[in-house]
Amino acid sequence: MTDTPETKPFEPVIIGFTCNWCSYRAADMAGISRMKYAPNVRLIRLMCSGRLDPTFVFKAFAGGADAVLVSGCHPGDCHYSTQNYKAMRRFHLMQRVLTQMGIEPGRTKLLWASAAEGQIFANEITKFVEEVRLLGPLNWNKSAAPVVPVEVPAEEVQA
Amino acid sequence: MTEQAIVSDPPSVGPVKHEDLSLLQEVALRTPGDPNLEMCIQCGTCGGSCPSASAMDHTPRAIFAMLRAGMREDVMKSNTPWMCVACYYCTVRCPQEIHITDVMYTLKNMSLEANTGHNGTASDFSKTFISLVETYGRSFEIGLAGFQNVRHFITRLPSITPMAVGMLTKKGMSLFPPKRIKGMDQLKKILKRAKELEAE
Amino acid sequence: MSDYLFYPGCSMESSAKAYEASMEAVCKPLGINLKEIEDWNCCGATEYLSLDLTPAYSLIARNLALAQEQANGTKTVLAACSACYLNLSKADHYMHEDKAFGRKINSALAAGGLHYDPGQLVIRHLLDVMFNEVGLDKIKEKVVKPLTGLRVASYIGCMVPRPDYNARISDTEYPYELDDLLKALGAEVIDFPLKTACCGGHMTQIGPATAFELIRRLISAADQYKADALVALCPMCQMNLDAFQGQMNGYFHTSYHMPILFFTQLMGIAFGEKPENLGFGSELVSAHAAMKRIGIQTPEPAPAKPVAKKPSGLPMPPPRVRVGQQNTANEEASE
Amino acid sequence: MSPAEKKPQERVGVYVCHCGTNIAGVVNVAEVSKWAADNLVHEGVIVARDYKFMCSSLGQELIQKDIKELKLTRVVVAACSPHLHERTFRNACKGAGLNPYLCELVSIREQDAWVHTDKIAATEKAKAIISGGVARVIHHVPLEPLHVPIHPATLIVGGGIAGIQAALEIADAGFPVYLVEREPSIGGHMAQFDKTFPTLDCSACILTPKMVDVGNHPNITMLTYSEVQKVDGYVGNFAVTIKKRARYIKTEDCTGCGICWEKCPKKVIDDKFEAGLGYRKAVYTPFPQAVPKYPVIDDINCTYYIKGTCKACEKFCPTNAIDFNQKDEIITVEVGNIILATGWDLFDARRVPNYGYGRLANVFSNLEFERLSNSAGPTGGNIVLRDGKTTPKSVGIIHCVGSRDKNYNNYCSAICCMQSLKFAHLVHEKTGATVYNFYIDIRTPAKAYDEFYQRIIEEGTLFVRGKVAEVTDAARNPGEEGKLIVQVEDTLVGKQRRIPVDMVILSAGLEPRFDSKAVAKTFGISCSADGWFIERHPKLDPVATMTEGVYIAGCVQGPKDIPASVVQGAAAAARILGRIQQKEIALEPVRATINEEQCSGCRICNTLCPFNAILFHEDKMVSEVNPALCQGCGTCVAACPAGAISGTGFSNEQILSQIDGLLLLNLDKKEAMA
Repeated sequence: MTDTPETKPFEPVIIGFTCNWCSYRAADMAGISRMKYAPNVRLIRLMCSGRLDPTFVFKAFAGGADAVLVSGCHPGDCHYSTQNYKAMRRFHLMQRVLTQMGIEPGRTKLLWASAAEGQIFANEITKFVEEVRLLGPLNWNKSAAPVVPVEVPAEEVQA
Repeated sequence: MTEQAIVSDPPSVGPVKHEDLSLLQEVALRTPGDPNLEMCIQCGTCGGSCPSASAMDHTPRAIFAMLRAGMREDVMKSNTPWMCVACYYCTVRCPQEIHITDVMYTLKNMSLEANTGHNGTASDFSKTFISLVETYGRSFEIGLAGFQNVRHFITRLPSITPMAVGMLTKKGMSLFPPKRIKGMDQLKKILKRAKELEAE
Repeated sequence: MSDYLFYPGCSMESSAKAYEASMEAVCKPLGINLKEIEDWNCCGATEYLSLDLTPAYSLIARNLALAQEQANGTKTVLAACSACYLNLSKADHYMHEDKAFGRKINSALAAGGLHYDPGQLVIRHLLDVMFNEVGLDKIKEKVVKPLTGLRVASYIGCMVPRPDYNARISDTEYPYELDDLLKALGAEVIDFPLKTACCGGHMTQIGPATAFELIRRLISAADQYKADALVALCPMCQMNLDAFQGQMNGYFHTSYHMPILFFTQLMGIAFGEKPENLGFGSELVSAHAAMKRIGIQTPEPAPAKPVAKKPSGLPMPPPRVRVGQQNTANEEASE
Repeated sequence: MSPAEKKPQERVGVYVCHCGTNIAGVVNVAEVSKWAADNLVHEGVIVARDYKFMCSSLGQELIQKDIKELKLTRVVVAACSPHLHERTFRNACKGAGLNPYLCELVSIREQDAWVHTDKIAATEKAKAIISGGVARVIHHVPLEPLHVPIHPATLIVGGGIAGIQAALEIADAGFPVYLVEREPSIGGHMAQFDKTFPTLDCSACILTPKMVDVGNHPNITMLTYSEVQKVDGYVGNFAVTIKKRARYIKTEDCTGCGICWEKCPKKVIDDKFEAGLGYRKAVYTPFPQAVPKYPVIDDINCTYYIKGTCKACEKFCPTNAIDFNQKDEIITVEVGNIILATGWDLFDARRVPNYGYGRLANVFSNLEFERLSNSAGPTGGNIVLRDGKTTPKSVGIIHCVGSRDKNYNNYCSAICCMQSLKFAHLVHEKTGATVYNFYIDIRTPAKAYDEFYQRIIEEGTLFVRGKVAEVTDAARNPGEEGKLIVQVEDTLVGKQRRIPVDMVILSAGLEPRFDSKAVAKTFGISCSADGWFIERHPKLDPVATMTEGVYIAGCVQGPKDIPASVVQGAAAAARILGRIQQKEIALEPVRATINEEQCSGCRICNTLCPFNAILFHEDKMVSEVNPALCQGCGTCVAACPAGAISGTGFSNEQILSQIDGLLLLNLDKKEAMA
C-alpha cells in the first residue's frame, strides 16, 4: 500500500483470547499453512475459553483495544468437556454489559475454531478486522452514553 | 493488504479491468458467483457426462485446459459452449464443484464479443429468440423455428413441414406473434440499462 | 386453499396448451390456487444467457420483482416449465450469493422503477409442490379412475433436479418424486434409466443430428422397457420428444411410436376429468392407443395434411439484432 | 499508571529468534530486540538479543550464559509456538539454574511472521507480543512439575492389524495389555482381504499367526464383542469403563467345536464380514480362524430370542456352553496409557447415483470383490457375476469412488490405486477377462509399488485416464445390449467413450468410523472436520495426540495401507513403552488452588468443575481443589465471585499484565498523538 499517513486507513488493535487446545492451535495451523490474515489481532493463550474472566475484556478495552476476540473449541469439542459452553453464556452476558457501557456489540466476537480449522480462523479474523475498521476507533468520551447496537450490512463488510 | 481483499470479497461480475487478468481469471470474474474455475483437475467428468460431447470440437475439460494455457482465439472459435444443452450433469458431478454450465454461458458471451464469425447457427438462434422477446416481451416459438430453419436448414423444410402443420392444427399454436406485454417500455428501459452495465 | 404466484412461461401459451389445461384441471381439486404474475415476461430460456449475462438476468429478475410487488402475503412462485423454474431460481440464487452481482441487476431493474430483494421469494416447480406440499395421500384421495394397466416411463429431465440450488428434489440423477406420484395414480412405472437425461434442449434448432440422437436414446430406452407412454413435466421436453419424434424416426429409419404426455394430463384422467379438458389430442404422437388400453377414449388427432408453410410470409417484424452483426434474416423478413 | 513510575523488581532477558529467514524474513528482528532493550526497561528488561536459531545449542547457551552472568530472574523467548519449543527453552533455563517456569515463550512465527506480509505491521506486532510476554513473565512464580506414577497396563481399542501390532509389541516387552474389539473376533478389515499388494501374499496367511499370538499371549487380555463406554482420569492413571456384550456362550466351557453353528437353523445375511455377499448363522464366529474361537449368539436374529423356542445350539452343544441368560457386563480397568486403533468404514457407493451401485446388480464394491476373490469367501474364490455362475469377460475398475471429490470426500484414500491394480491382476489371473482401469491419477509412492504398476500394465490391463461419468444399463446400440456401459472421457484422447463391460468394481474410499466423533469425545482427543483423529504433529509426532497418554495408530489417523498401519501400531507401542519405563510422569503444574481465607463457601465452583476435582469441606465451609484431578482449565478461577481461586500459570495478574503489555505500544502511540 502506498498510503500517506493521512490517507492510511484506521488500523484497529484487537486483543484475542484463545484456548490452549483448539483455537490457539488453529492459529498455529494457519501459521504452518502460511495463510495470510490481518495483523491487527494480538493473542493471549488461556488453557480454556472457560477461563475467560470478563474483567480481562473490560481491561483490554480500558487499555486501548478497539475490539476483543474470544475463541475456543467448538461446542461439544471442549478439551475440558463442557467449559466452552460456560464461556458462551458468559460472553453474551458480557456483551450486554458492554453495550450498556457504550461499547457496540460489534466490538466483541465469539469464534469457535477446531485445531484443524486454520483457514476458518484466518478468514474470521480478517472479517472481524474489517467489521471493526468500519466501526472506527473506540472512543470512550464520545460513546459514553449507551449506544443502540448498529447492524453492519453484510455486503459492506465484504467490500 | 491484498490478501484480505481476496479472502473477504468473492469474485463477482462487477466492472473489472480485464486487460490485467489472465484469460482464466477473466472468465471466472465474468461468471456470477464463484465458478471455482481455477480448481479444475482435468479428470474429465464433464466430458464424460456431456450428452452432446460428440458434437463438440473440444470437450469441456479440454476447454478449461486451453483457458489455463491462455489460448483465447481457439476457445473463442470453439463450438463447445454452443453445443452445451444446459443439462447440468457436469455441474453436479464435477468433483471440484466448478459451475461448468454457467462458465459455458460466459464463454458464449465472450465469443460473441470476440465476433469470430463462428457458430453462426447457434448464436443466430439465440439472437432471433431474443430479438422476438425484446419486441414482444414473450417468446414466439413458431416464428422462431420458422426463422431458424429458413436461415440455416432450408433443405430441412420439407421434412419438418408435417410437424409444423401438426403444431398449428393439433397443438393449436398460433401463426401470429404473442400480444406485447404491457410493461414493454419498462422492460426496454431495464434491458438498455443492463446492456450499459454489461459494457462497463 | 393455498395461494401461489404463478409464472406460466411462454410455451404454456402456445406449444404446451395441453399442460396448462390439464394443470388447471388438477390444481383446483387439490386446492392449489394460482395467481398469475401480472404482465410477466419471457425468462429468456437458455438463449439470452448465451448472448448477454446482465440483460439476461435482468430479464428474469423483472419477473421476480413483479412477483414481489404483487405478492401480498404469498411467498412462493410456482413455475411449471423446467427452464423457467431454473432461470427464476438461478437469478434469485446468484443475486443472493454474489452481492455485487445482485446490486448490478437491481440497478438495471431500477431503470424500470423495479427492485427485487434476493431470497425474498421461494421458487418451486409444480412437481415439487405436488409432491412436498399437496402430498401423495391427498392426491390418492382424489383418484377415482386408477391408471391400472398403463405402463409409463417417468421422465424428469435436466433442469428440475439439476443444479437444484435449494435441494428440493430427492436426487440429482435418480429422483423418485415423479415415479411415486405416478404410482399413486395407479400407473405401472418402469425403472427408467434415463429419467434425468437430456431431451436435446435447443439442439433441435442448432444441431439437429445431435438432438435426434438424444431424442432417440430416450424414446428407444422407453420402448425397450415396453412403456405405453413417456411422462414429462416440461414443455420443452414434451415438444422435443413429441414433435420431433417423427423426424427422428426419419433420420434413423426407425418407427418408434412413443406418446409423450404431461404428468398433469394423467393426474386429470385419474381424477376422472374428461380427456378433452386435459389437452389430449394435441400430441403429435397420438396417445389414443395407449389410453385406450385403460379404457380411456381420447380424441384421435386428425392426421396432419401437409401444407407447405412459408415462414418468410409470416406477419412478423424484422428481428433487431445487436449492432455490429449484420443479419440475413432482415432482408428475408422485409421482403 | 504511566510506565515510568513502575519500579522493575525482576531482571528480564529477551531473546528474539530469526528462525533463519522464517521470522527474520518478515519481522525486523534487530529492530525488535533493540526496541525491547530500550523501551521495556521499566519492566526490568536488562538485556535483549536476537540470534539466528535460538533453539540451537548455541542459542540455548547464549541464554544460559546471560542467566548466569547477568543474574536474570526471568526469560522471554520470542520464537515459534510454545507447543513446539516451550519445553526446549524451559530445560535451557533449568540447565542454568533458573526455575523452568520463569521462562515464557511467545510466538512471533506461527502468529506473526508466517501469517503477515506487511513487514512494518508484522514488526510492530512482534514488539507488542514481546512486551506482552515480558509484562506477563514478571508475574510467573517458580513451579515444580507434578509427578504421578504411571500404571503399567495399556488399553488398546481396536483389534485390527494396527491394534494387534501394538498389543504384541507392548505385551512382548512384558507389560499388560487390554485389547478391546467391537466385533466377536479380532482381525479387522485385513481378515476380509484376499491378497495384499504389492507382494500378493494372502492376507489371512500373514495375519492369522499374529492373531493366534495375541490369543495365546499371557500379557494380553482380549475383550472382544466389547466397547469402551467411559474414560476417567488422566495420563498414567486412566480408569476405563468397558461394556462386554453378552455372547450367550460360557467361554470357559466352549471348545469352539462349531457344532452349534452347524446345527443352528437360522441363516442370516452377513453384511459385516462377507460384506453382504454371504450368509452366517445366528450363532457364529465371523470366520474360521477367528480369535477368540468362541462364537456369539446374535440375539437380534436368533429364533429363540424372537419366538422363544428353538435352542438347537443348546441341545447339541457337547459341553453345555450355551447360556441364554447371560447379561451384558460392565467392567472397569486401570491403565496408564491408551492407543486408539479403531480403523475405518467403507464409503457407501450408493451415494454416487451415477455409478448405479445397489441398483445395477453387477456393480460391486471393493470390499465385496475382496470376498468374491477370497478362496474362503462365499464363491470359494470364483470371480463371478451376481447370478453366482457367469464369469465376466470384461471388467471395469473405477478408481477414486467418493474420494478426491468435493461432493463426497475431499481427500485421497491412499490405498485405492494399489488396490485397483491388485484387482486388475486378480481378475486377469482368475478369469482372463479384459480389464479396464479408469483413473484420474495413478499414485504408487511406496516401496515396490510402481514396479507393481509396471507389472499390471505388462499383464495387459487397459488404462483409461478419466473419472467415470456414469455406469448405465441403457444401451444405445446392439453391442451394448445386456452390458454395463461405462461412460467416460478418455482425457488422453479428448473424446467421450462408452465401454461395455460385464462387471464393474468400484474402489470406494476409506471413511472415518461412523462414530468417530463420539469416540474422540469419549477419549478427549480432537477430530478433524472429516472425522479423522488429529495427531500431535503431522510430521514429527504422528502417533501421539494433544491429550497426554492417548495415542492413535492406523487408519483412525487417516487413510493408509497395511505397512503404514503396522508401523504406526509399533510406533505408538514404542512411545508408551518409553513412558512406562519411567515409572512416573511429570505433569504440567497448571492447577487451580483455593485460598481458604477468601473462600465464602458459595460452592459455585463445585458444580462448574467437569472433573469433580473440587470438594467442599462441610466443617470449614470452604471448597478445596484436588490437584490430582484438576486439569487446570481455570473455569472456576473465572467464576469465583470472591476471587478466592487462582490458577497457577494463568493467574489474573499474569493475564491482566499481559494485556497491558500487548497494548503498551499503542498507549505510547496514543500519548504521542495527544
